[in-house]
Amino acid sequence: SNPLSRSLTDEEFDRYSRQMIVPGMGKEGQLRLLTSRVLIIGAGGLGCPAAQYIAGAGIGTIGIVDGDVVEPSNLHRQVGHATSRIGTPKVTSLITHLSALNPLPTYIPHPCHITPDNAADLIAPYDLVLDCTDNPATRYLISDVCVLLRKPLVSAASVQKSGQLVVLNCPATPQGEGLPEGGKYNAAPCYRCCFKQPPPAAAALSCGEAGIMGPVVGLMGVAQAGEAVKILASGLHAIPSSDGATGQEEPGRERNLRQPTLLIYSYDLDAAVGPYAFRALKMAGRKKSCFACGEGSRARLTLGGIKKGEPDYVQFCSAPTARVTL
Amino acid sequence: SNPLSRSLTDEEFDRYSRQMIVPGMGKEGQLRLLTSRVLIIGAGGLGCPAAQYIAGAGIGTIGIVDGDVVEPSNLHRQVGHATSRIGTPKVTSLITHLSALNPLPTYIPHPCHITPDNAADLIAPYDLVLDCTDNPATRYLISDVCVLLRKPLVSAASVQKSGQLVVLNCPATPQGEGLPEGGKYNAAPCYRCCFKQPPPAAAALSCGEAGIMGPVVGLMGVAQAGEAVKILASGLHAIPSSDGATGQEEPGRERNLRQPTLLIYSYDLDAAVGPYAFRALKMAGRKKSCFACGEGSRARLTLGGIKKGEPDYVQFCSAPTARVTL
Amino acid sequence: MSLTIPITVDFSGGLEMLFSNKRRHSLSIPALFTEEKDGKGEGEGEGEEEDKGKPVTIAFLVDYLCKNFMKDPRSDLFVLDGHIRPGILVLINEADWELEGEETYEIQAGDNILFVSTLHGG
Amino acid sequence: MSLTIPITVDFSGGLEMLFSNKRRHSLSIPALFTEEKDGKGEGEGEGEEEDKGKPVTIAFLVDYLCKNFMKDPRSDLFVLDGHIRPGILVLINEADWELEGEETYEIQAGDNILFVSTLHGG
Ligand SMILES: [Zn+2]
Ligand SMILES: [Zn+2]
Repeated sequence: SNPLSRSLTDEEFDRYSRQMIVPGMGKEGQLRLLTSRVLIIGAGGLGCPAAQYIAGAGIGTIGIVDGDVVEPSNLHRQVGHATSRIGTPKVTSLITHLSALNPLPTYIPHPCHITPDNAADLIAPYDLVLDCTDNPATRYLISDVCVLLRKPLVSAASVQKSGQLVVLNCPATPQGEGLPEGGKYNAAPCYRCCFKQPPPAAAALSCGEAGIMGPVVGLMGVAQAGEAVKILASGLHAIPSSDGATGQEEPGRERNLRQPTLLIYSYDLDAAVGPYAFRALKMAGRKKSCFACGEGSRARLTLGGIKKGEPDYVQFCSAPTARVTL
Repeated sequence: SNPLSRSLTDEEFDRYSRQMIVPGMGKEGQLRLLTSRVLIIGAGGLGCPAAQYIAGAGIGTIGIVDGDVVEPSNLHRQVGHATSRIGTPKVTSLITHLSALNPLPTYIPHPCHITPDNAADLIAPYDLVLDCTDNPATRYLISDVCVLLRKPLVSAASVQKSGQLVVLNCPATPQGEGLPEGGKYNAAPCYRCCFKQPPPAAAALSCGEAGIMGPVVGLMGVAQAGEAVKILASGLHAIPSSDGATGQEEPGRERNLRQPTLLIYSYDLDAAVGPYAFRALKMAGRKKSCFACGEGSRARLTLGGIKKGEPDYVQFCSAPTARVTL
Repeated sequence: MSLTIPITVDFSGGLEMLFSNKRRHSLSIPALFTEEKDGKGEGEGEGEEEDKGKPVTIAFLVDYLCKNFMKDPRSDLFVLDGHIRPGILVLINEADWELEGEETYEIQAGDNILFVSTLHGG
Repeated sequence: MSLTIPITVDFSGGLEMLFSNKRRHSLSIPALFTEEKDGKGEGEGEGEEEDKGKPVTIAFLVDYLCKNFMKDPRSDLFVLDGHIRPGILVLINEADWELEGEETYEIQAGDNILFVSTLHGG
């Protein structure tokens, strides 16, 4: 039977009623969330707040990937952990918190780092991926696998007093298809379409080295959950099909997902929130020249190749600064 | 001795190092947070995420006011509570969560509703107030008392798919002073300066009646914590004095707090984040005509008067819709 | 053909539900108001405008929106006694209308007028 | 006096630290470039421009910013081998520069050019 036509239990109704009465959600939106599977990669400053709202909203299956353990320096921003859980795996620590908030979803711990070897197996069972990781190599890997497995990707990042967020690969058109014609973008971009090359290693600041304000990364994480919830509740990730079977009207009142918005947040310690704190930047769509999803990409990027070490993500992201002018 | 010249303990250093290395924070910013006292009024959809980041950042004393108990319908968005704490006071439930995250701050439970009778006593011991409440009458009361006690106020609100945030009364010029001259605004506005009149009762939607998306109210709560942290860490609330004793250069790279920005967030279920999701609106400064802080306000608004029921906040906010055209 | 000016009108904080659930409306509104006689083509002298009507103000726009775009019977959620109801902020080009003269502000081509219902939930 | 055009240049994602820790710079840049002879006053015909220089492009602006506004010795965090370094997005009036012709885009008066360092932390 259609999982979207079942009744809600009393417990579900009690818990989700305040979001079900929001115009546009309804029982149908709630049932879509209850039958969705989301993978959160990274249980840190982005992953903790994102997971709280993903779990609160009632997403049915929530996988969490992280290979680290909780450290004292995490706790000013990683609000799903606790002092008593210092030294324990972040994945189990976060699931402890989420289960206490909402015991109804199925939580799947993946207490490991995502690698070229395990990425496809980790991502395949899910409907949507949140990239909450902390380094360029992993971000390119996740995007490539999401392109190949056709998963929408909500990507965010944050360092010091800045944050960024973009919804990628949504809807997830097959690799190499939907390339732009006559200036018209026919498919949504992937991470590589927007961010063709990583920064030189010396310019890629991590939160550990460069620091991070808790509310900045927290805001980006909550915003990620917000984008994931609307995609899943409204079916924005559904690919319109010509036979109408999975078909939904192409959404996008303000901005077509085929040319998404990059949201940037700038937090000034020396001024209150002002006119340029949030900016919305128009990105292009899928690019013909994209290594992962562009012309000829099927020949150079495959799941088998990634497993065998092609491309080499670490090398791609470790280009030194060409010259130092100091 | 000057509390801003002490050393940090090893435990504090371990916990706060990642935010202390952010440019502009440093040890001085951290010590300012450690010696600050923040009152969070409302332990619901705004108060929970705000409190997580206020506590994580190491604010020294954190008071929480709420007279309600945890209910199942809170838990999709009130991420500082837990299913096992349904039926217990929200204040103690939230402090349980915060203490587990960071045991170092002093948490002060105020398990009551804020009323004209207790408002001044509740607010007086704190340096800054977060309005995380859910009804117009309480919002006007809190603002009036903050004007009289000269406390900066970070106010946010959220219903359904919309959120709003504004920093008020910062710096907190005495009532009736700093009125505009020749088109120039000399003092920051209060809540009444920005929102002169409440909506008719029928138009004031509550989250219970109208619904609320968790990530929307969550994002506003985190943003509130962000504004509070920057005000306290950078001393944006310090009033420049002519003798230079408390003096700091007037801050505000982009926007002077004397004419603050109202941030509005619009969340569309049927579109990804777009160019108008966040808007920053220029508000005016303190108004001559303001009931609470304008010309002649000292005669009509006093702490003693509020205690005695003047003005009547409930009546002020219960004007019926004048005519119904249905 | 009347002289019109192009503006955008935005609704936020729930008000969009009263206007076809659409947050942004790109409109051409009359450049002048009062008696609706034949308008003038572009390029005519300004000296004649006083005879033909007054520049349109926010007050006019509010009435115009109610008559032409309000798709909801609950007009009292937008207008009370001929004025914007209490609890709605009006922003002219992203600035509080109090900075611009409130209801008497004369609308210019290209203006963005935003109506926001103030929120109180949490 | 050379002909100049007013633009705003913004830095974000940490790049502002290389430019006096200032996020927004309101600049007047030369309207034309190549050999720096005497400029022309306003109002001269367009036909002569080819002789006097070419319209300024993003490539010119990047060089100009490095020479005039870079207060930090780490210029390689902004420019590598004469081009914007990998990992920096360039936005022309809030749109990805790829939509506008990248380095060859001819800057117009009033343009806003935003340089954003892409972030990878979390
Ligand atoms: Zn691509
Ligand atoms: Zn006031």
